[in-house]
Amino acid sequence: MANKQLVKVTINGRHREAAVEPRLLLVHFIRESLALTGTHVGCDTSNCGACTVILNGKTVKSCTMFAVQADGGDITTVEGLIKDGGQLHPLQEGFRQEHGLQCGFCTPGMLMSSLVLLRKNPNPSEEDIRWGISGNLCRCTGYQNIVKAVQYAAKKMSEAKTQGGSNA
Amino acid sequence: MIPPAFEYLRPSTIPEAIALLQQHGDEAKILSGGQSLIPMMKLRLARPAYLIDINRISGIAYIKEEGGFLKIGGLTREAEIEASPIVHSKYPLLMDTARVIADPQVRNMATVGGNLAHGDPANDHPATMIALGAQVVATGAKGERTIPIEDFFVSLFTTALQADEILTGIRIPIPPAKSGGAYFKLERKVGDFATAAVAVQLTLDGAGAIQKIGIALTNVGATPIKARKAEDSLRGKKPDAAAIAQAAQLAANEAQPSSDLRGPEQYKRGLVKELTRRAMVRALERAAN
Amino acid sequence: MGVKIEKNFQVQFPADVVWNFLSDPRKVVTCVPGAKITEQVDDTHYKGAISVKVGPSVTDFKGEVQILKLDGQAHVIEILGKGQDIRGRGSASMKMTGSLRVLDGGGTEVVTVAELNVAGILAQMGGRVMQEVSNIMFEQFTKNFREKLQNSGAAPASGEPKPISAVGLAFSAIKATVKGKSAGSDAKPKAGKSPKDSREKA
Amino acid sequence: MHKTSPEVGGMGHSIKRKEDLRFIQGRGNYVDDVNLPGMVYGHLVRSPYAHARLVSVNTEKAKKLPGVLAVITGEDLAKAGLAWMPTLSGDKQMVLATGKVLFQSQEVAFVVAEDRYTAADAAELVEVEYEELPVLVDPRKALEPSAPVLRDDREQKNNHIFHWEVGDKSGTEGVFKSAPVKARLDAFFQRCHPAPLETCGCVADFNRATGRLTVYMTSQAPHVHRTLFALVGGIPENNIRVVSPDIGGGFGNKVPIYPGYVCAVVASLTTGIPVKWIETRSENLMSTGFARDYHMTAEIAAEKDGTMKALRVKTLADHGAFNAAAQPTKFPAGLFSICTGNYDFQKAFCEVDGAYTNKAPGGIAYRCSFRVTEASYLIERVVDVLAQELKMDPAELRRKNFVQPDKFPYKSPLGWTYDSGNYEPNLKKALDKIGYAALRKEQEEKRKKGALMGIGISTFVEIVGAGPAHTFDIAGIKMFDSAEIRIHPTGKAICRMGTKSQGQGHETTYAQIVAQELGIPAADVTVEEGDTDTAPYGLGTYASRSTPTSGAATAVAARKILAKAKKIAAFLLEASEEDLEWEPGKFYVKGAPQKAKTIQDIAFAAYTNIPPGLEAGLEAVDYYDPPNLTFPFGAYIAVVDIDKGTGEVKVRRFVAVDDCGNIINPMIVEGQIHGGLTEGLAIAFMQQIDYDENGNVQGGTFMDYLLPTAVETPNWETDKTTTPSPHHPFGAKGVGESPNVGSPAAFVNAVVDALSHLGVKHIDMPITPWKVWNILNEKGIAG
Repeated sequence: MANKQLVKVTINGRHREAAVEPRLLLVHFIRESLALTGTHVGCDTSNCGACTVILNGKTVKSCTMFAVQADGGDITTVEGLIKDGGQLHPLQEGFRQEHGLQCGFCTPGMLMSSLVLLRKNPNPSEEDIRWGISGNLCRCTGYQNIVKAVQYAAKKMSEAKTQGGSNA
Repeated sequence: MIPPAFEYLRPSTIPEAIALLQQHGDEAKILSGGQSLIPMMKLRLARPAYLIDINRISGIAYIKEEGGFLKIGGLTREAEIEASPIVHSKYPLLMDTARVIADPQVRNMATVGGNLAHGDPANDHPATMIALGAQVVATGAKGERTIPIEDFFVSLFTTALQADEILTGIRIPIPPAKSGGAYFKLERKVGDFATAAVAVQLTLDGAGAIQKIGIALTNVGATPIKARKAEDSLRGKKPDAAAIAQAAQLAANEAQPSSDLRGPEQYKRGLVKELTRRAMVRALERAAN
Repeated sequence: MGVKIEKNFQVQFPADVVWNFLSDPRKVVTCVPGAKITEQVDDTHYKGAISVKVGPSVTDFKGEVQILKLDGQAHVIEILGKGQDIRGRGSASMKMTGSLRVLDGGGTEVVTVAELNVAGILAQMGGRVMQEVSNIMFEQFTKNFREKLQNSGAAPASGEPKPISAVGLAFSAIKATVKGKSAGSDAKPKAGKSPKDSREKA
Repeated sequence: MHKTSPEVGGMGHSIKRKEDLRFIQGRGNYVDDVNLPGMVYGHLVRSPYAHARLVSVNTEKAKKLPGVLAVITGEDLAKAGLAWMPTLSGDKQMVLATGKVLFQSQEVAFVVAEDRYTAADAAELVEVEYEELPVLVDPRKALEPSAPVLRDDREQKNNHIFHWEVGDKSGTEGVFKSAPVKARLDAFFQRCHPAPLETCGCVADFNRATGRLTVYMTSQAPHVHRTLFALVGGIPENNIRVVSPDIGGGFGNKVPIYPGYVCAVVASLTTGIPVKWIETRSENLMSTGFARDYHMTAEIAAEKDGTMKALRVKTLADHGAFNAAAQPTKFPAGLFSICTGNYDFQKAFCEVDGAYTNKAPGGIAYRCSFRVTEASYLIERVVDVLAQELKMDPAELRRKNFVQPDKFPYKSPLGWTYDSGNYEPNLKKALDKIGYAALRKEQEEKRKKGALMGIGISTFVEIVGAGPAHTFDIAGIKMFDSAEIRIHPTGKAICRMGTKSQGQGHETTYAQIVAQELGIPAADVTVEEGDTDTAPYGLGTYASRSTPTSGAATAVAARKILAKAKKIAAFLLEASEEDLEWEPGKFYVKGAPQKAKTIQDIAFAAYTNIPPGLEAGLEAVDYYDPPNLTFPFGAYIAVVDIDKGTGEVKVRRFVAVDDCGNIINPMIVEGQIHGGLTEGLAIAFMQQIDYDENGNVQGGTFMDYLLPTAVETPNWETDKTTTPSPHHPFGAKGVGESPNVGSPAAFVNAVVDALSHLGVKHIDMPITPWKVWNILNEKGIAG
């Protein structure tokens, strides 16, 4: 068996580390070593995107990456979306207001993809949104309300910006 | 699904990586973006004893024009190509291609070098690079060598890279004025391999005839296919509808598809014909602008 | 997942010499990339192993080779090879019929028909590449066959055999011969169709 | 019905979902999130072969791997009498194989190890010797007399499972003999898989000290599963607790008991340690309950004017290696006899035969009441075939044959009594919304120019909400369902149900029913499901039965509470009960509205100021046995454009006008329709679990079993008509499955319509680009 290696990450602003086998998938590191179970596993073949997290500012499928590869990295998961004061992120609000989720299993990954999409493109068209979440499968909603949820958040965030606040 | 155990090696320079390749030979695999390799490991179809992670090696992720070439580092992510202003303004074929590879998350990890070095005829860059007349830069113990892309894809999953070489860069000749390109891919859904795809890159002369032409096909054979007869038929010709139709037919003839879940052989040929036609039309529009 | 491949090739050796080679499974198996005979059980049964490499994927099979038919008069041999993946994830079997046809001018045409069946993980996951893998492996087989025949010390009938192509050498990374074509999928392709390049002249 | 204020949030309000808050913060609790101290992991060894004799299973090497606790084989289970388990269709199924394996991916051994990674490694070390046997993947071949017998454990030595027929055979024949027009359709509804985004799994936790077994599992029917564990495993039912935590989608996939659950339970019972088992996606697609796989023939006998007289249906059902269809005991083909649809046939006859093959077992109700999608697809397709035959507009033909509103309750020739329906206005609304006449004109113009567009209509009727208990049972347990409401002293409430949400939003909708009935704001009502220790017994959620059964039970329980509340109010107001009036939230004295007691006042009094002669407390439980099923319906219209060069079909528009009776939460209903339509789209154009001739699964991962992304999915246009169910306490019918039931036919009808002028009469699903292109190519118009 391969030797364990120490993996250190900053996750949702908090420094965490664990010694792991090199083959440990990042998603298992997050879910099991770090006990953050908001990130899910829905397939084995990098298709569903339920395991999407943000690593160093980019969305990645944490089931298609080894934890050792993320060593030293900065990770955001769904648990990191909410503000310290307990205020929902506009995307979280949007998903609730526009009924952008049903069973909730794809939602964490969807939120991560949407977050990066809005950072890159604060005013996306419907088509931009559809392509932006095309690496995330949802089995319940038919995506229509997810698109609306992202639009809701985009509007909220741009309003907040013009009012001098910042949400992202 | 759980990958089998391996030793993880993380060199910080190319020579270190090459030394590790030489040391571990067949038992080692290069870990670049990992978006093809890791799923295979999870399915336990691949079980390398050593993974040599080249992601921390600096200097092999770049996109720049230099010395008559667009130079792309082997470790450049697909997403970086998609976001590159140079690519956006001057390399529409490359832009088309980068946008339809897998999905956004996969493109954040997947590298151009990996896409080529995997030698999978279903990958999208191989055909694109053939159409662009690119060169592959392979770095080995004795230094760098360049391999013309036409000689690079030897067979299914087999490239001209030696066992101890790493694909460190791609060089694409900067297209002259009046050039255009396009990539047309039919996939069953976003994220799928192409049922078939066609890459076209062309340059028009002053009289509007085709001066340079590259046509290559994705996932219709054991390797990406350079449609030489289709290219020959167009070179020096005015690309009117008849010439395009003829070239499209020739490209279809040059395809060597097999039947699978994506469709029967005949369909894939038909698709190559249609997509060649569409890619030609789009490339010509772009060349004209 | 079943595939049938028909492939004919010509060699510049008299039929008797070719038959001498073809009728010996121990020799024939050496032409199959990645394959070896590990034990002869009796006159018609052998134990063997084959390692099939496709890109980063390697599958090791262990099994048996059986001679179903050996007709020295008509120069026809039928061999059945069956193997199970050593990790229990599936099996592959190939029934190969080889026969010889004497050519004008002293050469011999080897006529081969191979029917390949794969079950398990390779059949589930490999549909996309089965056909290509098979073509490559069979190609490699014929190349090896010619090469080994030439190196066996037998006298060629006439002329020089053509050199093995550079492409063929590069194929050496691929270590075995499976021939596949997906059938029964929703694509409903016709199994058993010979590939375009199935006729090759040396 | 009173309309409550938005603050109360009763029926008809699109209040935001209560469950969302935890999901959007990553605080859901799905089964793989359950981590117990000392928990270990199970991993199944599965057969690579579709049919093989099991020669030997050697576990020695696996057991020697450090970290491995146990390896369980079929022989081990056989010693405990657990090698086989009953299915929900009266058949039995191997838990772990003994003797032979009958489908690829069948369960052969169960490895238990300290962690997932070791368990996966050890599974590879289990050495299994197989001897391959001839494989049957085609049910027609399986029924040939010469076919090898797959199930040699049965007394009956062939592969025939059942023959089932309903209707008037000779009467139907008679009509056919004299009918001037006949239409016939042979259609195959391909094998599909519900593929919820969360796979199946469980954590089994047997506590040796207390003798209690707790199983956290992905169960759409936790109580039934508890009872089955008790009956099969011999564990006293009071010592079993099944907890169904948050479920990441079910769609019927999580109704049956799978071998993995049983193995995890056995492993925990034998080790005394909690054992987690979570399926991989491939295991989910390749071994758990598939749906459909129906080879169907339908014929309609009609008059020249389009009056449809009789329907004849013959179907061959492929159930795989074990008949593990999850359906009511008396209905081997489920409710397939709804196949007369919403048309007023005089005569009908329907027969179904079931066959065993070397494929994964099942036949579950994937997002539909048992086999209703198959039936709906068949009738809605064959009606189009008849329209084509008659050169009649398909909308017109449907309209002509609808059961008329004055005929309800309508008794169908195959024996169902439709509760209510009003089909014509429903269709009209859809036609108007999509602009049908203009589209037909456009199609005509387009055809002249060689372009291909098609319009497909499906006017389906569903049959949902099983019970009634006199007819329906699952494994002998009658199909009632339950609700228990407790009002706390401060006027807040908790409501527990026998059903189990998998994303349907029960925590919100049941609270709205309580809000509607009692005037307690939905925000003050907590809804709990899925824990068999606390919830009243119920049959679970599938077949769109939650609203028709538990929803009804909630209303009835609330009304029981209201009856007691009235007594308390009378006491508090010093009035007689007859003098009290109710409006949601309070009782007041007739003619003196200022003399009122709110439900909160009453609740407080129920614990603090109890009227003499009354019991303390304010709670009720109801086990609701519906008097009939409900029959939601709808009209769906798809508009498609076909790319002649590639064979791609683009859905340009899709209008869905549903009628599910009275609606609890319009937002949730609309969301369900979006989702169901998207699954219908996938079935029509992308999905199939196919097998090659050796029984190898083609489509065992999401690489080949295709789930549409946001890019392939169109925008759905929804609307409604409202025809309440006359027998349901608040007139609701259930809706979650309608879009999946009704839409496949609309898509296929649209594609066939686009090609009908070329003589195309039918294309089997999934309608892939290559199938369309092949047709165009044959007709010489591809490209």
